[in-house]
Amino acid sequence: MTEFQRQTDIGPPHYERFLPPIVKKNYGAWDHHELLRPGVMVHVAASGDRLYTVRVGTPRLLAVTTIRQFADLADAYCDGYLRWTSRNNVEFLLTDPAKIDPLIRDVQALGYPVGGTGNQISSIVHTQGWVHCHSSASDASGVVKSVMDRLFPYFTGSKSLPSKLRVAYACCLNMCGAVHCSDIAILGVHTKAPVISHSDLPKMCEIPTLIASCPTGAIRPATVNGKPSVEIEAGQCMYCGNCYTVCPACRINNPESDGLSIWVGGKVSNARTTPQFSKLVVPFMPNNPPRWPEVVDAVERIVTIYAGNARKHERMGEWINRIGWPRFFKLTGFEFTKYHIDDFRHAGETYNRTAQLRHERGS
Amino acid sequence: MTEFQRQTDIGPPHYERFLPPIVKKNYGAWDHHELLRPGVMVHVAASGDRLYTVRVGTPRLLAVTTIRQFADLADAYCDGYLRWTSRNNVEFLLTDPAKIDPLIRDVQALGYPVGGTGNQISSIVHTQGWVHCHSSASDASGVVKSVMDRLFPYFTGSKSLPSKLRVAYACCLNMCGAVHCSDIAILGVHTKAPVISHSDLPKMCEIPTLIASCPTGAIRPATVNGKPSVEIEAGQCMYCGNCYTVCPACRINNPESDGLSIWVGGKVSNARTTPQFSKLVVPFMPNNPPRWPEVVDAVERIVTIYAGNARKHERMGEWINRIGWPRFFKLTGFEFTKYHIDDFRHAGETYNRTAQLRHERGS
Amino acid sequence: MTKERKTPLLDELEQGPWPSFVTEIKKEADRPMAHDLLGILERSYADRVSHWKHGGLVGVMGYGGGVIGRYSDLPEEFPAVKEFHTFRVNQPSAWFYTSDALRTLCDIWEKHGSGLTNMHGSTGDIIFLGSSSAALEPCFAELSHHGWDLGGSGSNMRTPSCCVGPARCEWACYDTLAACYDITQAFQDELHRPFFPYKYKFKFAGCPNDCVASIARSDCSIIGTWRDDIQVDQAKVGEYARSGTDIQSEVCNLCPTRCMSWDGRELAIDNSNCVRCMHCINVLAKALKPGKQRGATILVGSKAPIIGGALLSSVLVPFLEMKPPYDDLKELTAAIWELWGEHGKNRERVGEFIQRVGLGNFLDGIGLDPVPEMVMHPRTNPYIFFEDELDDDAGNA
Amino acid sequence: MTKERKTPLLDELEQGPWPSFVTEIKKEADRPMAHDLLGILERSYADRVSHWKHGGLVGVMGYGGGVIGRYSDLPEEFPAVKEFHTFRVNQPSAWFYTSDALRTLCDIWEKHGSGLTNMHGSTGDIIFLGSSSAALEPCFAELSHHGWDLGGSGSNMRTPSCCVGPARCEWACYDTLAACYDITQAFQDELHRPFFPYKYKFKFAGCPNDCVASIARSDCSIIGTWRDDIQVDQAKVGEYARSGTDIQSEVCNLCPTRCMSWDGRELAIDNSNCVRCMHCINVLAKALKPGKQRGATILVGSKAPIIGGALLSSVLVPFLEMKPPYDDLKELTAAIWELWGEHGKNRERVGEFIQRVGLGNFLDGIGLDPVPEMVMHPRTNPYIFFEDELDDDAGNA
Ligand code: SRM
Ligand code: SRM
Ligand code: SRM
Ligand code: SRM
Ligand code: SF4
Ligand code: SF4
Ligand code: SF4
Ligand code: SF4
Ligand code: SF4
Ligand code: SF4
Ligand code: SF4
Ligand code: SF4
Repeated sequence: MTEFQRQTDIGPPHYERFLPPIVKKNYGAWDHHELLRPGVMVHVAASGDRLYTVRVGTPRLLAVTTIRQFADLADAYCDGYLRWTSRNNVEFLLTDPAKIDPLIRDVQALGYPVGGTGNQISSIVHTQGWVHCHSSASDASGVVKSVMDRLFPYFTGSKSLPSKLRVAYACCLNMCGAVHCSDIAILGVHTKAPVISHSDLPKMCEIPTLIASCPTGAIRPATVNGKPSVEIEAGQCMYCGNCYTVCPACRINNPESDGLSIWVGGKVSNARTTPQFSKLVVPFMPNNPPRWPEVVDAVERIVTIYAGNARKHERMGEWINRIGWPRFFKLTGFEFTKYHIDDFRHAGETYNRTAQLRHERGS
Repeated sequence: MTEFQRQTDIGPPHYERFLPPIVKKNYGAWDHHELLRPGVMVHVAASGDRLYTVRVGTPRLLAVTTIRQFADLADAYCDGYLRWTSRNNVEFLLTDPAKIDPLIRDVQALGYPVGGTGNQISSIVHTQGWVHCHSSASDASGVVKSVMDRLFPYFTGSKSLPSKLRVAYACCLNMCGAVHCSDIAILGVHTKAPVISHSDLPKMCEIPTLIASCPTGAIRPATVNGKPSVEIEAGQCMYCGNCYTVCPACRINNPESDGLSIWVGGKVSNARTTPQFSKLVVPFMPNNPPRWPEVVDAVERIVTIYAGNARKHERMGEWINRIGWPRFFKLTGFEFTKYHIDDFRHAGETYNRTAQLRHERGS
Repeated sequence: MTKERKTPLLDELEQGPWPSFVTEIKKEADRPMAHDLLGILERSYADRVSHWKHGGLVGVMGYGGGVIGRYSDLPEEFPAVKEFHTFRVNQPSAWFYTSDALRTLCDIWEKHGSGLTNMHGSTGDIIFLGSSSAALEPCFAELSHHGWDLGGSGSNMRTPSCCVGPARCEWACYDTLAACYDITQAFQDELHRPFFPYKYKFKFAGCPNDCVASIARSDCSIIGTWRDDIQVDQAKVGEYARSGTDIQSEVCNLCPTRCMSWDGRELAIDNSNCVRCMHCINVLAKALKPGKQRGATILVGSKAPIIGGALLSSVLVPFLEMKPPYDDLKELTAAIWELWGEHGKNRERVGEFIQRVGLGNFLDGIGLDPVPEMVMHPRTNPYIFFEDELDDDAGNA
Repeated sequence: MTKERKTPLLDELEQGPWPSFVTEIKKEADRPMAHDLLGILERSYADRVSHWKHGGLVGVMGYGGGVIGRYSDLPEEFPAVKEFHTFRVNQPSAWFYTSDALRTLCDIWEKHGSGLTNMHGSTGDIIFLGSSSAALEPCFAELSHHGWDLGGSGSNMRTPSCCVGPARCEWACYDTLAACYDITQAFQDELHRPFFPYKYKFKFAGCPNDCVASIARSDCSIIGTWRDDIQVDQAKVGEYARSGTDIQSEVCNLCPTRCMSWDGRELAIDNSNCVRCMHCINVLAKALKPGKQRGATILVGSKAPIIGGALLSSVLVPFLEMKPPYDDLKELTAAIWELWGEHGKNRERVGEFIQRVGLGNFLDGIGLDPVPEMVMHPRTNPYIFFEDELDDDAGNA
């Protein structure tokens, strides 16, 4: 393979190589944009130039075959230029509005939908799951596919929403994504303490690092069969899996007790309200591949009730803040349990320190 | 003294014994009230009865001589009925409006002012100070007297405010009052670690209790001159004085380094905004008896700027929230230092986690 | 009687319009205690330091609280205040008095102590400032003979207090005076004989204005509220508007949930979204009133900063009817005291205890179901201690 | 080529309108890796558990990051994915490509790996999913030959990413693509050779809409903003109003500081109280624009929950002009890395480090003055660690 000239520290290619001419010309000089229809928008430059974007949903996991198909479409309609978005959609960049419809037809023929702009639901930011990661409490791609099949009308625009609604998925508490700040977040959770392989532990792991990895101090040094190892105080473990991350001998994956939780009301933008974390709605739902029907139902329920009740421009969390969490639980029918009450470090900061409460008329 | 029949567990006298007849008659049946002028209000019952209240400021510390004078006034104008408020004012309760002016004249002649209702500044809730407490970092009554002399026009109503403004004082971090939730709070602070009397300690204090009393774990067991004692890691001490509370041998009082701090923006009521803690404005001002001019100036400055800038009904903290803390510091001219940034347990929860910021046009 | 003291620093504090505590002390200064108090206080002003020492155990027979012991560190120089203890005398509900009752108290205190008081202490008691150890018993005997008892100090229930409530306020949502009296009487043993991990305070406020600052400084805050609709007299709203109140900006725009609207003729309230903050009622006092289905919200845990930082009380029971004999509140209190009494650490307030064990576990312990009103929002961190019986319970409804 | 696999569970996921990742895998399943991936994944679906093990140290020569090692726990059954490492290939700024560039990447990856990718990983890299250990070096050589380099993994600077910014967005307050590229190039060593206590991520968003979620998931979030007044075209505001936008309820009432007013003809903005949230600009995109004095707010410390709970980035520098060569940002970064590098614990993110040492001390350490913009409000607890030189400094101005 010495035919290739190996280089290091060259960094990524310069982005200018990939910018369409219209972008180069109007760089930093865009005047405004319009959403023409779901998945299609135009950006108008001060110069009067018009750049059309067609946004296409993908499963994120893409075969090179598919990428080549996209490249071909870009050649056919966009002079070879395209981009991906921060939520794993493909954007075809056109200058000729007449090409929009043919492009959409071709894209859809390949099986990829157009949509996800404006107040449509965009692709679900997600992680590796059983496709690649060792610590996943559930699969990522499968849950995402199942949920998006159900939410499809919200992506294509045949159903509409009061505001943006961002769904995210992470397969374990490491949260490789923005799950902690999403309108709706689905999170894989372990719910039993790790099982230690005392024979592997001494050779695989450093015990002090392992002990330090536990947020709640549940791991203590112990001698097992005459060898140094650790033991886990099960009552103190909240199944975060951090010990498994640093030490493979602390296996936390468990087919019976792994599952999914649902969170709502997070956001990232600074628009109107400040960025917010997602809050717990459903602490646990069983892992039910290949279609995770309980999870899909729960997500759809939340979306439907939000769509029917929120006001224009109101993100999920903004809506809930306006009506109050008690009403949210009542409307959605999810049970409020002790698990919903924070009991970690700053828990007390979440207790309701006011007599400002909504009440319902008694009978 | 056996002439008296000693009794235990009888509890306080029943309040009904002390209620004026008009109160008994209209108990729970008041319709509305009106503030007639500073210090004078009328409560109108559904029955049409009218109860007049004249509110009188006191230093809280009262001689029996004074109390008897108040009793005499109550006899003369109120059929013998009067009450104290939750902020240590006296309220004379009248049924005959013609008696209001004569009563006020007599009260003022005794040296007690009428005012403190509505949006006037009411009496400063305060604590014992050098009059009675061992852990006080400053006097209470003297600071309060000095501040109230300056704020006097706001009590009597010759100057007016946008909303209620509650001032509170506490002489140490035990905060025997509502200092932690006041529009303006003055708080006595120690700023040097306690000095241990190793000879007294073993006989006066239990070492484990003492060690446990320290919020930051600054106290460690030590053997001094062959006897069990403790030592304080000065860098870890934040001068709360809790060790002194549990152990007299850890003397924290210090004429040079004790002083006063100023806090703003707390509130208790649930009106409009939820109850809020007071926030630090001035970390330290020297103890300067008998008039504490620096403290008085600082408090007056805050009141004046609040009075000139807040909107109607806007409490101190509500005003600051509307304009933002940066502007508050700019308007008042107090310096923002690292001491203003929380570094205790939940410190991170106070960091500004948004790009929502006010900026000023550059030049 | 005693020769005049030089108190140049304190004398400064007799200047100015606000009534002076120095003048008050001087009023009794013809007797030794107040006289020496002036002396030691002047010394503190010069030295910029307190001359009082810790109290030690002083009190009256059979009680564990009610007296705060105090000794001076200059006993030779100021012998009359060598011992200078305070009595905490349990005030009547809402601090109503007759002139006669006050005179009785003054007579007793002049006879046995310094003749100086705090009307009142921050917790609510009548504070008799400065008694010798020897005078404690006789003073208490005479007080109790006249129907007065001591309040709390130490690790016990502290003297409950309440706002003026139905006695003079149109907004009282329950009878604060009666509730305060009833709870004080029901728990006399707990008030007088310390056996808790630490102090436990009750404060009763008739409505969310919270005129006794209960949410800031009581382990149990009982704050009046209502369940049905705000009572509105539209005609009177109109009168306010005509006489200069800007209903839109002063009322609607300041409503925390913005659940009101004003079209210039009618004030509409979406009561389902009203959080009972009182603001509109405060401003439009003649036109608006709390609803008719009244009761209180029970909140727990507020306290001053030490050790873990100050706490505000947080919601435990969103709505409780506050009807005598207040069995619900008493049962709840008993359950809390039992759990905290058994598991609370020494000097751990109930609010700190809840933070340590977690509100969820606390609820389990006192047998109360969790409701979303208890929190500002559900948890944001995923560190859930699932219990073994995990399944339907935690799942989807 | 390889015989067809039975994947009944996965096949279910080829149903439905959303594009299927299973279909994607099948597209490459005529080659062994994707074929065995289908097999092992079907097994996970049946077993409800991952069949991947920890990675161990794999990588390319001279780099400490850029490759995530992965081994299966069923090497005999699925030999082609026994080793299944991923490459993190550093994406171009804002994920712009030409078709040719994509084809080059596809060719390389088809030759050396599974032919499966993630476009893109959550941090922003192009992810090449599934390589054997032997293929790592040749694949990297070919990539770098064509001008592509690896991104970050391990305890180093991670691959920076940015929003589309000035390339296609009218709201970009600085050049996100240029800044992202410049920082990436300037810190190649820090990107490729782990020497930090833990990972350090940069994300560049052109305005407070934050389309790369920088405030939620980057140790250093650079969010565009402006200092002067919002640019308003009143005529166009009028057009919005006429064509159905309710300016009062959709714009004014949703402004966080309510600093706008609309009288039906003119939209007035109190810019001194505008917090640059973007909402009004978002809604009235043709009429309103950010001001002209543009730059960015620098925030630090966001991260996922483990260990101390998730963090959002918090303000470090309220306003910084973002002009090449970005010296201010680089100096700030160097100061942070130095302090954190020396005092940070192993696996302690900078946000956690700041929480541990305190923001005040952190500022001292990096030589930045405290400003009130850094906090939501000043401290509420009185636990101040006064330093010895206490006097004028901490006092009154
Ligand atoms: C293409 C993309 C940037 C990129 O570099 O890839 C982008 C592009 C635009 N965003 Fe965004 N945003 C993009 C991710 C985001 C994200 C990040 C995310 O979702 O993970 C956010 C933060 C979301 C959050 O708060 O949780 C985001 C929050 C916004 C907002 C604020 C929405 C709000 O009210 O909270 C706006 C303003 C608006 O839409 O009115 C906005 C507006 C826009 C505009 C209109 C900006 C413009 O004038 O061009 C662009 C078209 C938006 C559209 O889809 O209708 N963009 N935008 C990203 C498309 C993702 C996708 O494929 O769906
Ligand atoms: C007499 C007293 C109750 C008692 O049992 O002693 C009382 C009595 C009344 N309060 Fe109060 N409040 C009293 C202490 C308080 C306190 C506690 C405190 O200051 O420590 C608060 C909480 C303060 C805080 O939030 O920090 C308090 C917050 C209110 C409010 C809410 C104010 C707000 O907008 O935040 C109102 C409503 C109003 O004034 O519009 C109110 C209203 C009232 C009304 C108008 C109620 C009524 O209809 O009778 C009474 C006359 C008020 C006045 O002074 O103008 N009262 N009020 C207390 C008088 C104290 C004093 O001598 O100054
Ligand atoms: C007399 C009084 C202040 C006053 O001038 O009014 C007072 C005085 C003392 N308080 Fe207090 N507290 C008084 C109301 C309060 C309040 C306010 C309240 O009850 O509404 C608080 C804040 C609320 C709370 O309970 O948290 C309060 C929080 C404390 C604390 C801190 C408790 C905590 O959990 O953080 C201490 C420290 C302690 O208990 O060791 C304390 C301790 C003390 C001691 C006993 C000092 C000691 O450690 O020996 C003080 C005796 C002073 C003296 O020599 O007279 N005092 N103390 C108040 C009681 C009068 C009464 O019975 O009516
Ligand atoms: C590939 C990727 C997920 C994806 O499907 O896109 C990923 C995958 C892994 N992440 Fe991540 N993280 C990825 C983006 C993130 C993000 C999002 C981001 O960067 O914007 C986060 C949250 C933000 C943050 O940094 O906090 C994230 C937070 C973590 C954490 C928790 C870090 C923490 O401080 O809490 C870990 C645990 C660790 O570092 O040990 C982790 C660890 C891991 C490991 C290396 C698991 C491990 O411990 O070995 C995963 C390897 C999976 C695999 O087998 O492929 N990953 N990880 C993302 C990187 C792709 C790329 O380079 O573009
Ligand atoms: S979220 Fe957890 S399981 Fe999923 S890719 Fe990241 S580290 Fe792996
Ligand atoms: S899973 Fe988390 S909480 Fe449990 S032992 Fe491991 S590190 Fe500790
Ligand atoms: S605040 Fe401190 S010094 Fe003042 S009375 Fe209370 S315990 Fe004593
Ligand atoms: S003053 Fe407070 S912080 Fe300092 S040693 Fe004593 S208890 Fe600890
Ligand atoms: S708390 Fe409410 S009921 Fe009690 S006095 Fe204040 S306003 Fe009246
Ligand atoms: S009581 Fe408060 S929340 Fe309810 S309508 Fe009035 S102002 Fe709004
Ligand atoms: S963050 Fe702002 S500048 Fe960047 S794409 Fe989003 S809206 Fe445009
Ligand atoms: S940018 Fe936000 S804060 Fe500023 S005026 Fe517009 S809506 Fe208000």
